[in-house]
Amino acid sequence: MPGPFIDDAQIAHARTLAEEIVNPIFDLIRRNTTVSIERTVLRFFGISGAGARGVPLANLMVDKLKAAGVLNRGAAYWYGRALHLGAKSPLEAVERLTALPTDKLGPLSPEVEQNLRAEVRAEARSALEDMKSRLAARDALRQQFPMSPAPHKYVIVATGNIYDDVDQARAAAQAGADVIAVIRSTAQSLLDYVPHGATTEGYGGTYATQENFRIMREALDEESIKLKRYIQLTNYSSGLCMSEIAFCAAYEKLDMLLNDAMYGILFRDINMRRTFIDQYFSRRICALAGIIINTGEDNYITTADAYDAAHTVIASQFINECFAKRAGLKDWQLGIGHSYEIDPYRDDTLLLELSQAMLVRRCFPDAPLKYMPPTKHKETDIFFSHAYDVMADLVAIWTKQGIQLLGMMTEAMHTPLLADRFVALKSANYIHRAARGIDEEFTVREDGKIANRARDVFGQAMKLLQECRDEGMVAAIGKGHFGDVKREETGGKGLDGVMEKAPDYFNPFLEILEAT
Amino acid sequence: MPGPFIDDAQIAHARTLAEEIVNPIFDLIRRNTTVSIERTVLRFFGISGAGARGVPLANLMVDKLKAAGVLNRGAAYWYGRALHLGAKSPLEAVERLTALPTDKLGPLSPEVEQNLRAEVRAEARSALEDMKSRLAARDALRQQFPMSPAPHKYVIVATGNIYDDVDQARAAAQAGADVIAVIRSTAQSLLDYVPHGATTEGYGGTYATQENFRIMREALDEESIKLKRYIQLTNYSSGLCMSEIAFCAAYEKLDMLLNDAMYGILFRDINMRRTFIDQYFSRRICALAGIIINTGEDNYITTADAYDAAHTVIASQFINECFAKRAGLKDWQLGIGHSYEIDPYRDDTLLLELSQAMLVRRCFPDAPLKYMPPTKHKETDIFFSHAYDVMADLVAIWTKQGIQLLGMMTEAMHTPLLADRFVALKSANYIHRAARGIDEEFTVREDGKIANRARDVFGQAMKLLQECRDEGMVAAIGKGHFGDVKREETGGKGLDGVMEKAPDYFNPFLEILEAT
Amino acid sequence: MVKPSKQIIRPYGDRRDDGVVQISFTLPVPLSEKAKEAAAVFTKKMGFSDVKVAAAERAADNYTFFIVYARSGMYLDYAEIDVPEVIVKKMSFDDLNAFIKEKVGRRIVVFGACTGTDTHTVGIDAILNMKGYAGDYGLERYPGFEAFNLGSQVPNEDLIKKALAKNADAILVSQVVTQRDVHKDNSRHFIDAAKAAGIHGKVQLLLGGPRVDHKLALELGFDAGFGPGTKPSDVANYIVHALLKKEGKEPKDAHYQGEPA
Amino acid sequence: MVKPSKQIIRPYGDRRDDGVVQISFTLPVPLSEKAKEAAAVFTKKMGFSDVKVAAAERAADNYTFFIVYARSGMYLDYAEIDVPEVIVKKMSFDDLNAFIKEKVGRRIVVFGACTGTDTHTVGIDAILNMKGYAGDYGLERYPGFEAFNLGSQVPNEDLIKKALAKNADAILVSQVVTQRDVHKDNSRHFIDAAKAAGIHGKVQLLLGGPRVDHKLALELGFDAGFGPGTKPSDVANYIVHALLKKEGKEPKDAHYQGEPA
Ligand code: B12
Ligand code: B12
Ligand SMILES: Cc1ncc(COP(=O)(O)O)c(C=O)c1O
Ligand SMILES: Cc1ncc(COP(=O)(O)O)c(C=O)c1O
Repeated sequence: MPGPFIDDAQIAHARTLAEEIVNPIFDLIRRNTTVSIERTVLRFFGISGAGARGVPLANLMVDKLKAAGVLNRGAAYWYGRALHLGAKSPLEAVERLTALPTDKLGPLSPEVEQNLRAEVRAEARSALEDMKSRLAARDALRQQFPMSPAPHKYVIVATGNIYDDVDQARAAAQAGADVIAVIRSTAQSLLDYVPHGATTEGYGGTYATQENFRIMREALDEESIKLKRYIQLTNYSSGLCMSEIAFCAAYEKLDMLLNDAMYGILFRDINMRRTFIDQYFSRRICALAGIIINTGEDNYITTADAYDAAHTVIASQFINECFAKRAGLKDWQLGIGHSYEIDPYRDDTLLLELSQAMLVRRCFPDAPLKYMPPTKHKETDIFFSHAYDVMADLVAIWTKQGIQLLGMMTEAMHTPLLADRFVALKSANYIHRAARGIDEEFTVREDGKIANRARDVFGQAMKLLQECRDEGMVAAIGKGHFGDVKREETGGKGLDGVMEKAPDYFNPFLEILEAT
Repeated sequence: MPGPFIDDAQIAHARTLAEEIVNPIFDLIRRNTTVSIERTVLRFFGISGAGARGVPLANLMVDKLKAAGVLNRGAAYWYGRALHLGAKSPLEAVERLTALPTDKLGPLSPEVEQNLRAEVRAEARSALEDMKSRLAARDALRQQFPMSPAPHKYVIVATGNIYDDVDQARAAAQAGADVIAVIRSTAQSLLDYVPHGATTEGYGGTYATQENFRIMREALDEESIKLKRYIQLTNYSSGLCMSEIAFCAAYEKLDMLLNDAMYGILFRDINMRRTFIDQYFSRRICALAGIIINTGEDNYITTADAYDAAHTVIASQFINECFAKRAGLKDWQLGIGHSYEIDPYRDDTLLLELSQAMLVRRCFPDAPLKYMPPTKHKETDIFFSHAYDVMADLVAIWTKQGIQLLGMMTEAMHTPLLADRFVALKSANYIHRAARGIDEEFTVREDGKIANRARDVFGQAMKLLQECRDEGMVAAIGKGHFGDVKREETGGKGLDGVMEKAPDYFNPFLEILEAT
Repeated sequence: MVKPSKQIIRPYGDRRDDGVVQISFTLPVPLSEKAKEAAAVFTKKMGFSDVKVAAAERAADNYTFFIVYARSGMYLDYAEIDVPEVIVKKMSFDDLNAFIKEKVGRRIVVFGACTGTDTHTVGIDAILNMKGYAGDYGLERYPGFEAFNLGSQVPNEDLIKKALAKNADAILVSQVVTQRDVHKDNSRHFIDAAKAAGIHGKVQLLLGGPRVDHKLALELGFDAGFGPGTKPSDVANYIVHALLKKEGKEPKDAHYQGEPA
Repeated sequence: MVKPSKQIIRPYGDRRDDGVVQISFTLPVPLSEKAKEAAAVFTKKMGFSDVKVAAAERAADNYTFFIVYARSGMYLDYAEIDVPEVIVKKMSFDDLNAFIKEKVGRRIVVFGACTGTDTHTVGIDAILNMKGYAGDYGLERYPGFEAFNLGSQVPNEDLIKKALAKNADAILVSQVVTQRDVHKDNSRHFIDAAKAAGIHGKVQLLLGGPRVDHKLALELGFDAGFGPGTKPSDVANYIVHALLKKEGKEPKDAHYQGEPA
C-alpha cells in the first residue's frame, strides 16, 4: 500500500494552492472565446461537412464572422440569425450566413433577439439530447460487455492510414488490448481546423477526423461484441482544435481523450491563452460525455530530467486536476498523466519509480491515473527495452494505475509493428496476473528511500505551487518550470483566434453544460 | 525484509529433525567406502594419468584391487604397499600394484604396517599441503580482484568443445558474468570414471575432465586479471564420480560445484547408498578447498509441480544442510538450491515466488543460496521468456540471493547462444541496479498471502521432515516424495561400487580432512 | 480435390505486405562503425532491403550483437503449403475406451521411454502417466490401454526387447535433447534396432519431443511424430485408429478430425 | 595504402561460423500447423537453412507471430567494409576554444533547428544547449562558438534565412521522425532550399538524428551526418576542422582521431 508519506493537510493545502493558481486563468476563460469554441458550437448544430479543398464548413463560417468582426457575439447567435433568414438546414444556414454582406450584421430588436435565443437554446438542448442518446448506446455496450479489470492496457496504432489502423486495432484487441489510441499525424496540433473525412496519408500517425473516429469506433464495437469485452477508443484533444475534437469524439462515442493545454503550450508552442480557453470548453464536453481525459505531465520528463523534474509533474497534476474539476469532470474521469522515465542507468530506479507512482496515487486516490511506460531512455536493443517495460508493468499493477500505456520494445525506432503490441500485451498480462495485490502485501517503511524521496518530491512540488500562486502560472511557464520549456503569454500559435466576448455573447451549449 | 513468518523455535526444530534423519545415513557412510572414494585417494597421490583407451590409471588400479577383494582396506594402504615394493613414483606404484599376483596381497607385520601408514600419512599431508598452496593462489587472486556484489550472475557454457567453451566463457565474463558453469556432456553422471584430457565432443555440454577444468580456469584467471574482477568457475560433482570430480575441481582451483546426492538418486537413478557415501567425501574436499556447493532442490520442481511440491524443496534443504555441515562445510559455502518455477499462467505467481524465496532466506539466513531461473515453463517465445526471467532477476535481488543463475530467453530451445547470455546479463544488471535494497523498503504483512503461503509451505515441510524422521529417508524417497520420482535403496547404478570398510581400513585423507 | 487458388502472403509489420522482418545475430568483430556497416552489408547479402541496423551492442570485446529490421522481398503462396498432419482426436476418454472394447476387443499394449542418454522424462510421463498433461489423462489411466513407462536413459535395444516380450502394439520414443541433432542420430539408431528386431512396419513406432513433428518422424522411419503441446488423448486416438487400419478393420484412408464434445 | 588481407566472418551463435541468426516476423494467417510450415518455407525461401520455427504465437485471429532460428550461408569479407566516418574529436573543451581563437580568430556562428513538422528538440538541444549531453557541454557553452537554436517545427526556409542574416558558418538540421522516410523528404527539401538560397557548398550543412549516419547525410547532399549518441564535442571539433579546411588553413585530407586527454 502506498504509505501515507504525506499528511492529509499538506495534500489539501496543495489543492488550495492549485485553486488560487487557476483562479486568474478562469477569469481569462470567462471573458474570452476562441474560433475553435465557436466552430464547436456550429458542429453541435450539425455543421460537420467540408467545402472546397476540404475546408470544414464550420471554419468557413467562423472565419467569415471573425473577418466581419462579429464573432464575439457567438456563433450560436449567428446561426440563429441564419435560421431566421429562412435557412432550412444547418448547411443552408452556413450558406446564408457566409453570403451575408457585412452591413447586414447589425442588432435586431430585443424581442426578436430573445425569441431567437430561445429557439437556438431549444435546438441546442435537442442537439445535446441527441448526443446523449448516442452516448447512452456506448454506455449500454460497455455495460453489456464489461471491461477487463484495471490497469486497462492501452496501445497505440499509428499507421497513417485509418483502414490499416483498423486492422491493427482489431488485432490488438484480439491480443488483449483494452484501449486503442489512434495516434495523430505529426503536427495536427498546429492545424487550425479538423481535417475532413476518412484519411489514408499521415506521418507518425493518422489524422484525427470525425469520420476516422466513426470508422474506428464501429470496428471496435464489432470487436467488443465478438470478444465480449468492451474495447475503449481514445484520441487527442489538444492543439488548436481542442474543443472541436472533443465534440467529434463525444459524438462518435470515444471513451477517452488526451486533453491538456499544457502539452500544447510546451510541446507545440500553442498560445497559452488560446489553449486554456479551448481546454475549458473541451473539458465541459468531456464531462458531459463521460469521456476520461488523459493529461500530459508525462511529457515534461521527456525534455526535462525525470529525476530532477519529478516535482513539476506533481505540481502540474494538482493544477490540472483543478482545471478539470472546475470544468465538471469527476474523479473517475481524471486520467492524470505520469510515467516511468528515470534513466535506467541510475541506481535505485525501481525504488524511485515506485516512490513517484505511489506519491501520485497518494495525492489522487480516486482518479484512474494514466501511466506511461519508458520512452526517452528506450534503447534500440529490443530485448533490453522489453525488460525495461516489464518493470513499468510491475509498477503499474503495484500502484493500481487505471490506464496503462504499454511500452513497446521498438519504441526507440518506429511506431509499433503488429507483433510489438502482441509481445507487450502478453508480458503485461503475465505481470498483472503475477503481481496483482502486491500492494496489499507490503507496507512501505516510512523512513526508507521510497518514503523520503516521496516527501522530498512533494516538498519541492509545494514550493513550485507556491511560486506559481505568488507569481502566476504565466510567469512559471515563462521560467521554464515545466518540461524545461519557456513560453510567453502572447507567444505561440493561435492567439489571433482568441477574442473577448461581447456583453451579449451567446453560447447555449456552454450555458447548458455549465448548468448540468 | 523477509518477515519472520516462522518462529525461530520452529526452524530450530526443523534442524533437529534433519539431524535425526541424517544420523542413520551417517552410520552407512562411516561403515562403507566406494570405488570413487578410493580412486580419489589415488588421485590425491598424483595418479591422474590414463592408460590405454583413456581409462584413468586410478580406475585400473582400483578395479584390480576390487577384483582381488582387498579394496576394503583402502587404496591408500595398497598405494603404500606399492611404494614399499620399491615404486619410485605414483605411476610406478600403479604398475607394481596392478602387476601383483593376488596371493601377494596378504598382511604384513604390525610394525611394517605401522611404518607404512605413517609414511603414507606423511605423503598425504604433503599432498594436501600442495593442494592448499594451489588454493592459496586462487584465494590471492580473489582478494586482488574482488568479485562484484551478490547476487553473483551465473551463466552456463555448453558447446561440447572446451575450446569453444573458453571463447564463450571469456565473452560472458566480458559481458558481466560473475560465475561460469561449464555444463557436462549429457549422461556423464553415469560414467564410472572421469574422462581424461581436453575434450571437444560432448552433447548438451562438455565432459568434466581435470584438464578441461585447468584450461577453463586458466582462461578465467586471465580474464579476471584483465577485467580486474575475479570470475568464478563451477562444474558438477554428482553422479558416479562425485568425490573424484571434487578432487579435480579442488586441484584445479574451481570455486563452486553442483554437489548433491539427491540429484543423482532422483534424476540419474544412481544408487542412493553409493552416492550418499561419495557425497560425504566430496563435501569434505569442498570444505577444505573453500568450494561453495550448490544443491539441486530446484530440480525437484521440474518433475513435480512447483506449487504443490514447494515444501519438498524446503524439507530437502534442511536435510542437505545437515549433510553439508557434518562434512565440515561452513554457511558461506552452502549454495542451497531453489528456483522460480511456478507456472506463470497461475495467478499471484510473483507473490508466491517471493514467498518461497523469502522463506528459504528466512530458514538459511547465512547461506549464499543458489537461485535458479524459470526453466520448465519457459516458452519458445523468446520475448515472453525474457520477461519471465526478468521477474526472477527481481526476486533474486529482493531476497538477496548469493548466486543467481541467469535465465536464458532461448531456454526452451537450445543451450545458450553467445548473444543470449549478453541479453540476460544486461537485463539482470539493470534489475539489480534498479531494485537493490528493495528488501529494506518494505515490511511484509504477517497476515497477507505471502506470509500465509510461507507458513503453509513450512508447515508441510515439517510434516515431511517428521515422516522422513519416523520412516526413514529411504522410505520417503521410495514414496516419491522428492521430485515425484521413486527410488529403491538397492536400485539404481553403482551399488556394486560400494563396499564395507575392513576393520583396518586406511584413508589418511579422510582422517586429515575430518580432523581439520 | 480442387486445387485451391493462389493466396500470396508476405510478412506484416506495420502494413499489409510490407515484408518487415526482425533479425538478430552476432558477428565476431568488436563494436565500431565498421561493424555496423558490416551488419548492414551482411543483411543485404542475405537478400533484405531497407536495412536498418537498429542496435549494435558490445556483447564482448570481440563480439557485436546486432538487431536489424529490414524488408524481405520474398513471398509465399499459402495455398501451396501442404502439411502431413497426424489425425486429430475424435473421441472423449469414455467413448474411446468403449470403442477400443468394441472394435479391438482387448487392451492395447504400449511401451514408452526416453531413450539413449536422454533423461527428460517429463514429456513421456505426460503422455503415459495417470496424471497426464494439462488436465488430459495419460494412457495408464485408460482401461483400453496397458501402458509401460520404462523411464529415462533406456537403451533402444532394451526398449524394443521388453516391448517384444509383451507383444506391444506401439512403442513410444521420446527425445528431448537435440543439440547437434543427437535426437535424430538416436532415432535412426532406434529404427535400425527395430529393423534388426524385425518389428519395423509391424509394431507402431511413435516419436515425440519438443523438436519433433510428424514430417520429421516420417523421414526418420517412424509411423508418426508428435511435437510440443501434444496431449495424451491425441496419442491414444491415433494409436487406436492406426491399429484398426493395420488390422484391416478400418479403411486405410480414413481421416478423423475435431475435438470431442 | 596496402589493401588489408581477407577476413571472412559469419554470424556466431554457439560456435564460430555456425551462421546462426534469429528472425521474427508476422504472417497474415491464423495460427495452425500449416502456418508453421509456411513460416519454415518462407524462411527457407529467404535463403536460410537448418530452419527451426521456434515459436508460433497467435498474435490475433488472423495473424501469427513467428520466432525462427536458422543458419545463413552468407559470409562477408570484413576487410572490404569501408565506412566514411566523420573525423573523431581530438581536442578538449579548453584546447578547442584556444585553437579556435588562434586559428579561426573569431567566433564560429552556428544555427540549428528541428525542421519541418518535427518537434523532437531533445537531440538538437543536446548538441546546442549549454547543458549538452551525457556530461559533454553543448555549443552554446563554447566561447569559440556563437550558437542559435531555433527550436522545433521550423520551416527549412526560415532556418536558412535567419542563418544567412547572421552569416552562419554552419547550419545544423535535426530530424527525428522517420516514418515513411519523412526525414529524407524533408532533408532533400532543405537542400533544395539551400541551393536556391545559394549557400549549398558554402555554409557547412550538418544533418543529425537517430536514423542519420554520415553516409546517408552525404547522399542527401549534406556535408556531414551525425547519428545516435553524438556528443556536442564531436560536432564542435568537426565544424572547426571543416572550417579551417574550407578556409585553406588546413590540408583537405587532414584526418583527426582519438579522444582528448
Ligand atoms: C525439466 C528439464 C530438465 C530436468 C529433467 C527432469 C526429467 N526427469 O525430465 C533436469 C533438471 C534433470 C534436466 C537436466 C538436463 N537438461 Co534439461 N531441461 C528441462 C526443461 C527445463 C524442461 C523440459 C520439460 O520437462 N518440458 C515439458 C514437457 C511436458 O515437454 P516435452 O518434453 O516437449 O513433451 C511434450 C511433447 O514434446 C510431447 N512428447 C515428448 N516426448 C514424447 C514422446 C512421444 C512418443 C509422444 C507421442 C509425445 C512426446 O508430449 C509432451 C506433452 O505435450 C528444458 C527447457 C525447456 N523449458 O524446454 C531443459 C532442456 C531440455 N534440457 C537441456 C539439457 C542440455 C539438459 C542437460 C543435458 C544439461 C546437462 N548437460 O546437465 C541435463 C541432463 C539431462 C539429460 N541428459 O537428458 C536442454 C536441451 C538442449 C537441446 N535442445 O539439446 C534444454 C532445452 C535446456 C536448454 N535450453 O539448454 N533438464
Ligand atoms: C521525447 C519524445 C517525444 C517528445 C518530444 C519532446 C521534445 N520537445 O523533443 C514528445 C512527447 C513531444 C513527442 C511527441 C511525438 N513523437 Co516522439 N518521441 C520521443 C522519444 C521518446 C525520445 C526522443 C529523444 O528525445 N531522444 C533523445 C535524444 C537525445 O536523441 P536523438 O534525438 O537521437 O539525438 C541525438 C542524436 O541523434 C544526435 N542528433 C539529433 N539531432 C541532431 C542534429 C544535428 C545537427 C547533430 C549534429 C546531431 C543530432 O545527437 C543527439 C545526442 O546524441 C522517441 C522514442 C525514443 N526513445 O527514441 C519518440 C519518437 C521519436 N516519437 C515519435 C513520434 C511518432 C512522435 C509523434 C509524432 C507522435 C504523435 N503523432 O503524436 C509526436 C509528435 C512530435 C512530432 N511531430 O515531432 C516516434 C517516431 C517514429 C519514427 N521513427 O518516425 C518515436 C521514435 C516513438 C515511436 N517509437 O513511435 N515525442
Ligand atoms: C496531451 C497530449 N496531447 C497531444 C499529444 C500528441 O501530440 P500532437 O498531436 O501534438 O502530435 C500528446 C502526446 O503525447 C499528449 O500527451
Ligand atoms: C546437483 C546437480 N548435479 C548435476 C546436474 C547435471 O546433470 P548431469 O551431469 O547428470 O547431466 C545438475 C543439473 O541441474 C544438478 O542440479
